[in-house]
Amino acid sequence: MKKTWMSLLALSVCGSALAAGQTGLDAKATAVIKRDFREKGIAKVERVNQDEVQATCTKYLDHPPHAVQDKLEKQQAATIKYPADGKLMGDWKAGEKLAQSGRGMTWSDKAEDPVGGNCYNCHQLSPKEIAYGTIGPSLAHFGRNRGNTPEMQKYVYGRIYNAKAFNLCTNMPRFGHVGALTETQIRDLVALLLDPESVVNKDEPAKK
Amino acid sequence: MKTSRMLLALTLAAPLSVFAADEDRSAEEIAKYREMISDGNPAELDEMRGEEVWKTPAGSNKATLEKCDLGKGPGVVKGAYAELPRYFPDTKRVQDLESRLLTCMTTLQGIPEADIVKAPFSTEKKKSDIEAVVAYVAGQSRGMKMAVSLKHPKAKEAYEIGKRIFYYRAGPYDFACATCHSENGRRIRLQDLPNLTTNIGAQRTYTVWPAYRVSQGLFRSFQWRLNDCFRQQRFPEPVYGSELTVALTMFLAANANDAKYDGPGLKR
Amino acid sequence: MVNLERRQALKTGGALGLWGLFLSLGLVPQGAQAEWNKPLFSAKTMNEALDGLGAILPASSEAIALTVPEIAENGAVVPVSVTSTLPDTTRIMVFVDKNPNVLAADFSFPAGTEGFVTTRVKMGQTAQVIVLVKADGKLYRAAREVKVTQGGCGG
Amino acid sequence: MGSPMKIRAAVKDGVTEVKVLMQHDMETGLRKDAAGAVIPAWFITELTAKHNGRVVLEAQFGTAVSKNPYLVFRFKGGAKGDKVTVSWKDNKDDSRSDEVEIAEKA
Repeated sequence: MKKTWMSLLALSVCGSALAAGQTGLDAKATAVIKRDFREKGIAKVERVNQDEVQATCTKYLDHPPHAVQDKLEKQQAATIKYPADGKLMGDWKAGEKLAQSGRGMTWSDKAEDPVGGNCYNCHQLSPKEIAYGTIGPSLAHFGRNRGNTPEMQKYVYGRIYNAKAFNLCTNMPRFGHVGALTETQIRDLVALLLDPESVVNKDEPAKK
Repeated sequence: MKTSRMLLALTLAAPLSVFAADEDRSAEEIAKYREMISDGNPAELDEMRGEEVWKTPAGSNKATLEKCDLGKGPGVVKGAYAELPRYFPDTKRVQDLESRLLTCMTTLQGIPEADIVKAPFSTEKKKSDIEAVVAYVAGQSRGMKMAVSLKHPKAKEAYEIGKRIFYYRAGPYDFACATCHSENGRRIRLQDLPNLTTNIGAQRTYTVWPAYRVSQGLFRSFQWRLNDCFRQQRFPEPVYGSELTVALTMFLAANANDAKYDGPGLKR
Repeated sequence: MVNLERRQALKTGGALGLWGLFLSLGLVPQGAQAEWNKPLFSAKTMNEALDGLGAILPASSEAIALTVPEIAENGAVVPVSVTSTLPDTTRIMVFVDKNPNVLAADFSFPAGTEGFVTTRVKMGQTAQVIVLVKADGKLYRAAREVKVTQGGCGG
Repeated sequence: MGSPMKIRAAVKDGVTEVKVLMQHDMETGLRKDAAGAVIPAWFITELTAKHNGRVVLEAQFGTAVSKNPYLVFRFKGGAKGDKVTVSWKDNKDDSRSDEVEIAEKA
């Protein structure tokens, strides 16, 4: 499943022959990206510089070779900082509030504004919420279906902290790794998914 | 690591079907809502205003835009939008509608480019003239077939660069345009996300932009659309009319070829 | 052609102040509708509005077709369409029960105009759209709930 | 003076349908600007539509009518070429009037 630019171009919807060399175009595109963005608010131009994960996923169109993937996933896993006191579940109500908020880190947000979890943008969580995205899998009844063992808590905490440790080119951001969410906030989100009292684990979906 | 992979598999195998009916129902109702508001698009008011701006002398040259060449000859507005972006020999650049309007406003009217670029988009307080002209020009291609040419090597190059920009992952959330727009049937909250890597996805989307945005009560140009996507990607701001924005527009516009242009549209 | 007419209208309007002109020529009909009904538009609840109308909550009528979306993607624009087949429909009032001021719009129909109107209203949250229709001197009602949803990406 | 409206009027089977798009902010008076100051209410309060000078619709709006208001109504009669005039006035005493000729509906 090694997809590269070359194969993408072959699949290209406009599929005509290459006008210039492959590396030439890559270099040009990168130069354009580095040149044509301007700092605005908290969004500095440095944000367009890629780290190794981003560069790898871009290069392989999110399907890197297994060896590369494994190596980088291990690297990412090593970045996960679990709470020192070992407490992984917080307040699911605070988590739900956080999950509803799509704010944070855009140039129209202020540095001091609270960052949201953005969860509903991509996932179904509470079966009662109509406005949820489908970029990520449904997480409704997540804890009800899986329990909330210490292992499960650790998995969920780690996954929110740095999803790239589990699936290198996942769409999901690395909320803890990049400092978007704090330890307390991630705990609250773990509770949202795993606490039996959480809205995620209550309520049947609405009947048609 | 093994355990996590297994858990991941479990996560993905969650009982989606239980909720599917609910999701369909909401989608159906939202579709009905959109249908109900599709008549009476306030973008028509911006088209009217844009025509006035087009015909009103401005800048140090006290000239109108009526001699502006959008690719089909000076002053020809009809059908121009359906063929943009395109390569322009006079500027030796590929230009979309907005970067081309910048050229016309600076050369014909003598308006300094910096004056336009610093506030190209409408705000609640002040409506943008260039966005109104966009509404007018785009409206003059309504019903026409999208026919963006990639024959010129520079046009083809712009397309290829645009494609690379589309897949470029960066920023604090590791997003690319492709994160949201390269799979079928996805939504962000309740908003459908078109798959812009397919002809049908690009066609459905590109042909209804520029558009009146209901949530903002303002008409929005395609450059604005890209600008706001980058904002939500947590990127810095793309320069108005830059090669970056034109290349990305070229990628999307050419992917929309052969579809009937149906804008300006009405969006959430 | 439309444009030409529009420009003409624009000129006339600018020179004379059209509303003033209409008033002075007696073109704006006098009576209940001639002046903006401030008390009714200030009503904060349906009960206050009904008090203002000197009415109790009227019975709902099958002869009123109220079309609203079940879910509104955006509360800023909620399409509302009302068709009354009640004979001699003279007035349609559109309310949103949870808005800060419940009355959104009040339409009056002279003889010859159909008891029909389509418009768009704002809704701050999920609420009932309630229409009161006056026909042959009596009030009738129709109501439907509209769910207002959240936008993506933090709005 | 307000900005131009877009009006369409078309007759079919003896009934004229009029569609009006008005350009107006319809500010509620409840919103705050970026600096936290309340944006004052500014909205269309009254509207009158006439066919060849005869009133065919009167409306009063509150602040809950959407920005750039849209209105559709129908009256009996009206012939191709007849004039339909729509006029509005807002709470700041601004006003606007536009006119179209009735077209034949396909």
